[in-house]
Amino acid sequence: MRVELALFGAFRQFDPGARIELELVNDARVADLRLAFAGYAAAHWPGFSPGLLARSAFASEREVLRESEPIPADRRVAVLPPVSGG
Amino acid sequence: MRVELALFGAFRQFDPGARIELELVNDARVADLRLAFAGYAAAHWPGFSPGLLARSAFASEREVLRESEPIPADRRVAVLPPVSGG
Amino acid sequence: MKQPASQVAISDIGRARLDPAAAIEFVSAPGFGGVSVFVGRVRDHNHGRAVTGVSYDLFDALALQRFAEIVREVEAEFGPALRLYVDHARGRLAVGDLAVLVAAGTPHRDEAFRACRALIEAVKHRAPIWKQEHYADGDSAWSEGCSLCHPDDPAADVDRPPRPAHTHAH
Amino acid sequence: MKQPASQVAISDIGRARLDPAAAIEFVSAPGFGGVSVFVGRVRDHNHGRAVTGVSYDLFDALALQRFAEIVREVEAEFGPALRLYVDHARGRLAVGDLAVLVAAGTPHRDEAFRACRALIEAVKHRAPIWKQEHYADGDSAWSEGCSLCHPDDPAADVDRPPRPAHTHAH
Repeated sequence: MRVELALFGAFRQFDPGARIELELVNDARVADLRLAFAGYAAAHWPGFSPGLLARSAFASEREVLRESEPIPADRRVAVLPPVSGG
Repeated sequence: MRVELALFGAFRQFDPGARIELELVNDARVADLRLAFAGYAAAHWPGFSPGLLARSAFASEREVLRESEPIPADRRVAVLPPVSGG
Repeated sequence: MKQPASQVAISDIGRARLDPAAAIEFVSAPGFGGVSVFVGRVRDHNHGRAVTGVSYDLFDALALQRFAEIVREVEAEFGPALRLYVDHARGRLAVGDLAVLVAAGTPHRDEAFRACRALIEAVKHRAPIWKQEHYADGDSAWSEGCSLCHPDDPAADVDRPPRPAHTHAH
Repeated sequence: MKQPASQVAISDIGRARLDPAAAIEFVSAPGFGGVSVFVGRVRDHNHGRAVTGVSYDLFDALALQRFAEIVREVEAEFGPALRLYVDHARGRLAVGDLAVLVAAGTPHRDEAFRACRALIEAVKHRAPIWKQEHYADGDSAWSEGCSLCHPDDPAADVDRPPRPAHTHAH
């Protein structure tokens, strides 16, 4: 399945549209998305830091997802680096 | 000496001008003023509560006075019931 | 700093209103990221009685002295990167009117919150200000409060207040 | 209550400014004597570097969800006599601009301060908001912050953050 991944914060600098698409197996979980994203970033983004991804969460529009959860039905996920509001 | 005593808070209700004068001995201290005021209030103010005076402080325009302090040189003192600002 | 780092005032309710926006502006500075503000308003009830208004009486000269003292103490604890603002209303206020306004600006928020809290606690407990509540039934009463007597002063009765000190909500 | 007891918002800096007076008005009620407000502003420096502005990025839908969650938690702790307000700016802010505004109104001041503090801590640590600082030398950098990963989630590296969690001043 094709997952649309929205990029926020420090991830924005790697992609002008702040949005990438990744192909995953049909029963993929969040942990699979994390691996696929790490591979994509390593292949496409010079200067990408795996440390940032390790501290980043994946979320739907409603909640932060656990690694073991399936990809949401609408296949739209956001990757959220550590937050710094306020 | 003649001391002018300004009344605040709950003491205001006993005197329309919120100001009384008391005659004290020339080397009077704050403790003497307290006694004289207690006598004045008992004599003139029906419904006056000695308990309120016991919790009240005497002060100049610059500071709260201790019982052992002399009356300030300008002979103007204020009696301050417990405070309730804010 | 180019301008005074604190401002203290008494506002006669007949002539001026307490202004939170002015307080925030005053305590702000380019290096300050946090502003904490406290606003005290007249409530419509107290101890189960319907309140229609409150009259505040102040011993102005001493109150301004005390505000300045309190500001110096808070500056000593949280400064020097700190701006403070204190304003208290005088006169007869209606329900909802602003009775007191304090603010603290600092580089970071923890100091702002703590300095603001220290300000309002000191103003409430140590400034010569008295509150007379007016009730819906036409009655009125001066609130009980905190004695200003020096705690170690033997002639005053501050060791035996009618209720435990500072456990009353005021 | 007749109207909602809380309001959460994201304000696009190009269209609207955060408004402390509106926050104070919103959290006020006739039975409430205390309002605590916190304003976060853009500072002119951070970690020793001169800052000319900050861009805030938000994941809007989730941020509003989180604000609402946070409000419910604070209501559960300090309510039901409580009104809350949260507003965060989005876009490029200049030094001195208001980045975040939270307020809590309650009958008494202790709950107001504590609820306001709980609000801002949660918004800073748990809402999907990112800050990019722009420096006087033309450089810019995204701030390091708090991981949103579930702390018990094995795949994420939250047990080994690059610095001790929450000891950094942000």
